[in-house]
Amino acid sequence: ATGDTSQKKIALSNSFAGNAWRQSMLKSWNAVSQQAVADKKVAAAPAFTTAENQVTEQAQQIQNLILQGYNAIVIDAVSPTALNGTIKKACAAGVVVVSFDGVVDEPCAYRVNFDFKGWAEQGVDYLATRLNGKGNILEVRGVAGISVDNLMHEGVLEGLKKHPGMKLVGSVNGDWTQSVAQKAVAGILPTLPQVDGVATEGEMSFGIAQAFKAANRPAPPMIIGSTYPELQWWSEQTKAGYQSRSLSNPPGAVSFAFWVAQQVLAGKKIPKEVTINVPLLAISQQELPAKLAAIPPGGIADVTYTLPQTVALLDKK
Amino acid sequence: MTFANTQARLRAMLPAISLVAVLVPIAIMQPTVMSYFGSSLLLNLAVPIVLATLAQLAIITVNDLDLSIGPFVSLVACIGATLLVKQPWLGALALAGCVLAYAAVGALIELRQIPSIVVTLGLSFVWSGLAIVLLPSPGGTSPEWLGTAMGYQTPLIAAPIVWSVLIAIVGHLLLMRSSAGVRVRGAGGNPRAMRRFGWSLVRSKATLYGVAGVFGVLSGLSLLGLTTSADANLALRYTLLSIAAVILGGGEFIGGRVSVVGAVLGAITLTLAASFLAFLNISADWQVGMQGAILIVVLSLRVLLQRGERR
Amino acid sequence: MKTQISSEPIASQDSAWARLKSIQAPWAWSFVGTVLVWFGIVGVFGFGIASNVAQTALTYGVFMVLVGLGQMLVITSGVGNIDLSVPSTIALAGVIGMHVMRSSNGYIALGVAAVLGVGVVVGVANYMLIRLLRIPPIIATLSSSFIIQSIAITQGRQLPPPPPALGAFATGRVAGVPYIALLALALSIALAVLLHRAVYGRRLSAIGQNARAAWLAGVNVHRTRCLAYVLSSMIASLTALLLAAISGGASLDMGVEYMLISIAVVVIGGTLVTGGKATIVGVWGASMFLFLTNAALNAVGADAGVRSIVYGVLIISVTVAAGGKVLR
Amino acid sequence: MGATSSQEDSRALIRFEGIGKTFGRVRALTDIDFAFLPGECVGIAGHNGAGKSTLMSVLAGVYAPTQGRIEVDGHDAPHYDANAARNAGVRCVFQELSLCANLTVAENMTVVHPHLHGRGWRRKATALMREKLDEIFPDHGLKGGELVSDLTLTQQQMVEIARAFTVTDTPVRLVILDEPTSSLDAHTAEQLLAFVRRAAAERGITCLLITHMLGEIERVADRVMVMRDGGIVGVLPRAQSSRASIIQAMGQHLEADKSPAAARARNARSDQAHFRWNVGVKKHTVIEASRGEIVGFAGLAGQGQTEALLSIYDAATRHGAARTKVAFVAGDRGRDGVFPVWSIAQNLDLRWLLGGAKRKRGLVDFAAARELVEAWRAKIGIRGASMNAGILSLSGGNQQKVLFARALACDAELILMDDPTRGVDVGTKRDIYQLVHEEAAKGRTFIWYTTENEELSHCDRTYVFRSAAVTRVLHADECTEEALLAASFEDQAA
Ligand SMILES: Nc1ncnc2c1ncn2[C@@H]1O[C@H](COP(=O)(O)OP(=O)(O)OP(=O)(O)O)[C@@H](O)[C@H]1O
Ligand SMILES: Nc1ncnc2c1ncn2[C@@H]1O[C@H](COP(=O)(O)OP(=O)(O)OP(=O)(O)O)[C@@H](O)[C@H]1O
Ligand SMILES: [Mg+2]
Ligand SMILES: [Mg+2]
Repeated sequence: ATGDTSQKKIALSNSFAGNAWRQSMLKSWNAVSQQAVADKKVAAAPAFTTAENQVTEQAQQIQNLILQGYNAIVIDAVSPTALNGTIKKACAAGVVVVSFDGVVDEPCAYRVNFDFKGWAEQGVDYLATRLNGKGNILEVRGVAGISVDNLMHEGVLEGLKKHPGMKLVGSVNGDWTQSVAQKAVAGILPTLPQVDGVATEGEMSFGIAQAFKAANRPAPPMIIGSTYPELQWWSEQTKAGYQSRSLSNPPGAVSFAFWVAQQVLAGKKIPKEVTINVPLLAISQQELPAKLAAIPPGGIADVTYTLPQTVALLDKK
Repeated sequence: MTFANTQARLRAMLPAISLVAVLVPIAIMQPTVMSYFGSSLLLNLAVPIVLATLAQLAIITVNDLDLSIGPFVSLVACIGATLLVKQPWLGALALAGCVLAYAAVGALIELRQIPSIVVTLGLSFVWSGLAIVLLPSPGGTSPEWLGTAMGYQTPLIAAPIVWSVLIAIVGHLLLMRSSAGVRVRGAGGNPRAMRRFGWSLVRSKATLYGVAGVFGVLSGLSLLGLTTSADANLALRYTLLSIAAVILGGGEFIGGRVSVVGAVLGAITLTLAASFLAFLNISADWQVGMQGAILIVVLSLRVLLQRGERR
Repeated sequence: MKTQISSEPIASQDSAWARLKSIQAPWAWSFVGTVLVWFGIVGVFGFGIASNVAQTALTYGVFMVLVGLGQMLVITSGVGNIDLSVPSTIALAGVIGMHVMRSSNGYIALGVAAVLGVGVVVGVANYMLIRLLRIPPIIATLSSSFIIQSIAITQGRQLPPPPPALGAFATGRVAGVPYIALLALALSIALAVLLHRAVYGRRLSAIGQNARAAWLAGVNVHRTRCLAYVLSSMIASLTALLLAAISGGASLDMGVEYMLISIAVVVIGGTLVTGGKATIVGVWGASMFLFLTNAALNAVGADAGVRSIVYGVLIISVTVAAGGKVLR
Repeated sequence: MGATSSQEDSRALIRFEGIGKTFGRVRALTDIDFAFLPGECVGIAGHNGAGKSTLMSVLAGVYAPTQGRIEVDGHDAPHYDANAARNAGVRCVFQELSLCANLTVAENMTVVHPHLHGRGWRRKATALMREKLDEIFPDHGLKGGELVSDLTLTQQQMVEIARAFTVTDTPVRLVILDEPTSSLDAHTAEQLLAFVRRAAAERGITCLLITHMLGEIERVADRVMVMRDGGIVGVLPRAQSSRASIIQAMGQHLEADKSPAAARARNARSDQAHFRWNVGVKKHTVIEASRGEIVGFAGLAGQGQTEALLSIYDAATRHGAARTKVAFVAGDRGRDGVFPVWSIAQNLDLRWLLGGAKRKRGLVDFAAARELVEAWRAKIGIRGASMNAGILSLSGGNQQKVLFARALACDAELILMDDPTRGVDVGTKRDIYQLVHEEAAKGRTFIWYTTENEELSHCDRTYVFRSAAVTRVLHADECTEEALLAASFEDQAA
């Protein structure tokens, strides 16, 4: 749609800024929104972040954004359900709500997300092909009580159901943090038999690998995330014959959510009932050297979307 | 004596002054907040915070600190969103059980003479765990009546303000005016003397912890009514927020000095202070830091006033 | 434990009974717990893994010990004193350290100095909030932690990984004992000397019991308490460096879990929460206890909710068992 | 009234038979037999740690005795606790104040009167309290709505005493006053003593008065119970309750050498005052002292003497020209002096560690510390516990001695004393006076605030305070009781 949105204001309500992924996301948002403001696509598009990653805090923040008269709010929600009351208020006030990454249940909001369950399932499938459908699997989960963690856990279980030869021998919470994952895995490893594969929820593979190394065990196959240390480690291991692939949810996809909000404001009809899945970022063994060379140390492999790309993706569905 | 009296009055006025100091700039930046709609949007999340603050206050009264109130409120919301909807009796029973557990912990802390900080720290793990077991992933729905109650539109003045005033009055009458409340506060002021005069400290602590449990339950339910669904991490930040609110309201960690009205004002002030940010335009990097800075400014305001009064 | 006895300068005349009572110290409980859990794990999974379990506990429990030691100093400096800025200090120190060291072994010393400098600045800033603005420590350090977090965020992009030598140090061990455990032990001994043999320990204990009385007895209350906060932040910073080294890079959220844990290990370890009495050994016992409990729960496959419940019940039980350590 | 006889026993209000009490290894009371008769006033005297407070705590139901039986109105009372005591009409003013500082004066009434509740309880409590305060301390100036923490120590003491005499549902039949005058000035103490006599004579309330100021006992007591080492060593009838005979019964001999003031007439003093401070409101009041001088602070209690001491202390510890090596002896032990976690030895050597001790490579020299503690233990005669025992196991007076030793056992040139003999027995006081003179002779300067006018005879010069300012400076020879009283009540000269 090409309606005039140059007077419209879009806000990003982000629940948490304390990890690399969210940091990249904020950076992408800033880049795309500044460009959009410069191009007179929107009047303003600031990002707001809460300090403690808490429902009540974000709910309050969204209510304040409504008060301030934003036309659209892109929300990376801390909880898929607990913001519903607030989001209903926003919709009632005529605000377009696009939820992204942390999506929400509330039917009046648009949903832009990654296929977390499918991601986890693919991970198990990959392990199954590597292990010929047989072996002991350790699961490293994210933060307990978070919906993404549950989705991915379901995906893992689903995947395991398809491959009865693979056995889940342990499960720990790594909180999507390398050091936490490392500690948790190190704690459980001594009590485990041989571990043939690790089902992870992304962004923790480096910590897991460190824990295996410390326990003098070889790193088993697992899906790698997209942060620099992970890719770097993978690339080093490649020399020793280690094979893997990387699958991740690119934080830059927030630009996609931004354009969705802009398009809705511009009058485009987008279904609210279905979740729009942004593709995951996959890196194969062959692509690794090129990708690794492209990101700076400490960075993250990422993709961002332009308006035409977004529209194309939307229309394809 | 007049000096002491003005001092006491100033002490009581401080929370109100802080509130005004935060409210005025917000109202200037965003005049709509003074409307019925604006004030209810700005303040409706203050109600559960006010209730949680009173729960914390009950415990600070006996010189203890409750590090578990946030997880407890979350647990209550989870119970409310699951059991209370499907099996109301079981839900009510579970909530009553939670209050009793709180009272029992109070008695235990006094009986064994153990530090409340660690016990409530342990308790916070227990509440969180129960909440996750009950509601492994966010969801559930709020009971109908709860949503209606929290969505109730009061005439003239926005509902959250009416609620807060009511809570403040009830709390004040209970803890500050009634003779039982006075005695319970005495247990915070001079436990040794209370024991000497034959009062059971165990009973005082159990009572206050029980009261904290009741307020925690109310807080959780009102929060659930607002959010319409629950999650195990729903209100973790209430722990520190409630402590800050009690302190801002003129309470002290030791000596049983608390003020119910002050704490309610403190809770509202902190809610507003957090909103301040949304009205300022700061780069995302510094927003978290700004929240800290605002907290510092609001609290040091209290201290500057107090210091002027002391000299 | 030696440090315990030497804290009583005139122990020679102690009766047997008094000795017995001092042995019945609160920290003993956490050790009993540790041993029980360890035997539990070994009992279930066989004796073969005993040393492995002990080693991992030593490697990863050490971080709890370190943050606990810092927190212990702050808690000892008087009722209400708590440092909630530990996680963000860890984030900031890690970030700064990685930037300064630029992945090069040659810059390690500089990095360590920079990180300790971060600790000093954070500690002094925390104490300034408490002293000049008279904000209760629990709120002051929470507020400052937000600000520190913001600073860490601005610096936290594109972090170089730690220098290889540092990584090797963090993961290396001698005779099965990790280097970092030895480092923590050395730090503990240094602190034990500071607390039980040097005048500073007496000053800290005095202000912890009664700041006014300490002031009237000639103790410089502010300097003593300020140093406690500074030491706490410095230890947190050092921890950040080791955490970054062992996990191959600093991240903004690597300290988050240590906020509550640091308090838990101090108090379970038998340090008086009301201030005035520190127990270094207890911090070790409590850290090992909590780490092993968590590992055991993971190992038996308890899910997160159950794990959390058991964890909480254990903390309460240990406290209740050790209870009654008030003075009257 | 004479000594206990069997005929009087039959009308005893409360009777103790073979009461004993032990704390761990400490025997605080042994085999106490005593009958408290209605309407008499019993003075109780004894050295520090004699067991007076413990005995009274047993009477108030705070401690259950480890041996013996208690009879109330002739009936055996096997479960005698605080509530039973209250029902028997026993009230107690404890040595350490028992008011809740966070409550108002009136609110504190609910603590002793469980029946104050329901509508209008607050008004009732205020009226009761006001009435009693008016009766005992006519010019108290309290309204009832003040927070206790805003009151001075003297006012708190007054409130606590008045509270003990108020009546609601149970009659007041016996009131224990454990060192009630320790923080009252001469004027209010006089009011209290007069009231105690009236209460005993006119209303038949049994009053038990514990005090180290034997003159007070002399004035009001019908009988004097003299305690020593946990036992009663004598019960003196009124006719024999002179100061001298009480002291004799206590087993302490007080030589009548009342000539310290003469000894103070030292000649080799420079005219130049060595120290000079501005204290009080707007820093208008000037306090001066020279080396080796003992300067007294006097006046009614709570007229700003303690504040003046604190501001001198503050000035002396700050960096700057006025910095001096200073030590402080606190009067309010619990608040200002004692470190409850520590042993007696640790409490004693703290100030020495901070100034005066030689350090071995920055570390504490434990051997030297032990020597120091032993030396002071011998010097001031701390009774009742090993030096490694917790400080709280000492009686109040003995704790005070430890604080005294703490201040003297260091390099301080200036010693500030905030009513340091509060709750200290006669014998110990004499030791302390001697110590002060010795140390002053060595060149240490003392500033000594005291509520006991007799002690001012040890001072070279005395500043009399009124409303936080000095109204008069009295030299040793002019420092008579009359002059002090006159100056204390004098309005501030502009
Ligand atoms: N003038 C005083 N009167 C009573 N207590 C004091 C006084 N000064 C200090 N204290 C006690 O000793 C502690 C530290 O003393 P210090 O004088 O250094 O602090 P302070 O009073 O906060 O200083 P400042 O007023 O300069 O900020 C205080 O926490 C207080 O308990
Ligand atoms: N709670 C306690 N625990 C241990 N010992 C105690 C306790 N209370 C008192 N004592 C001991 O009992 C003895 C009597 O103490 P008590 O306080 O009755 O003395 P007192 O006669 O009141 O002395 P003072 O005149 O100094 O107040 C002392 O030796 C004291 O150390
Ligand atoms: Mg006594
Ligand atoms: Mg006196």
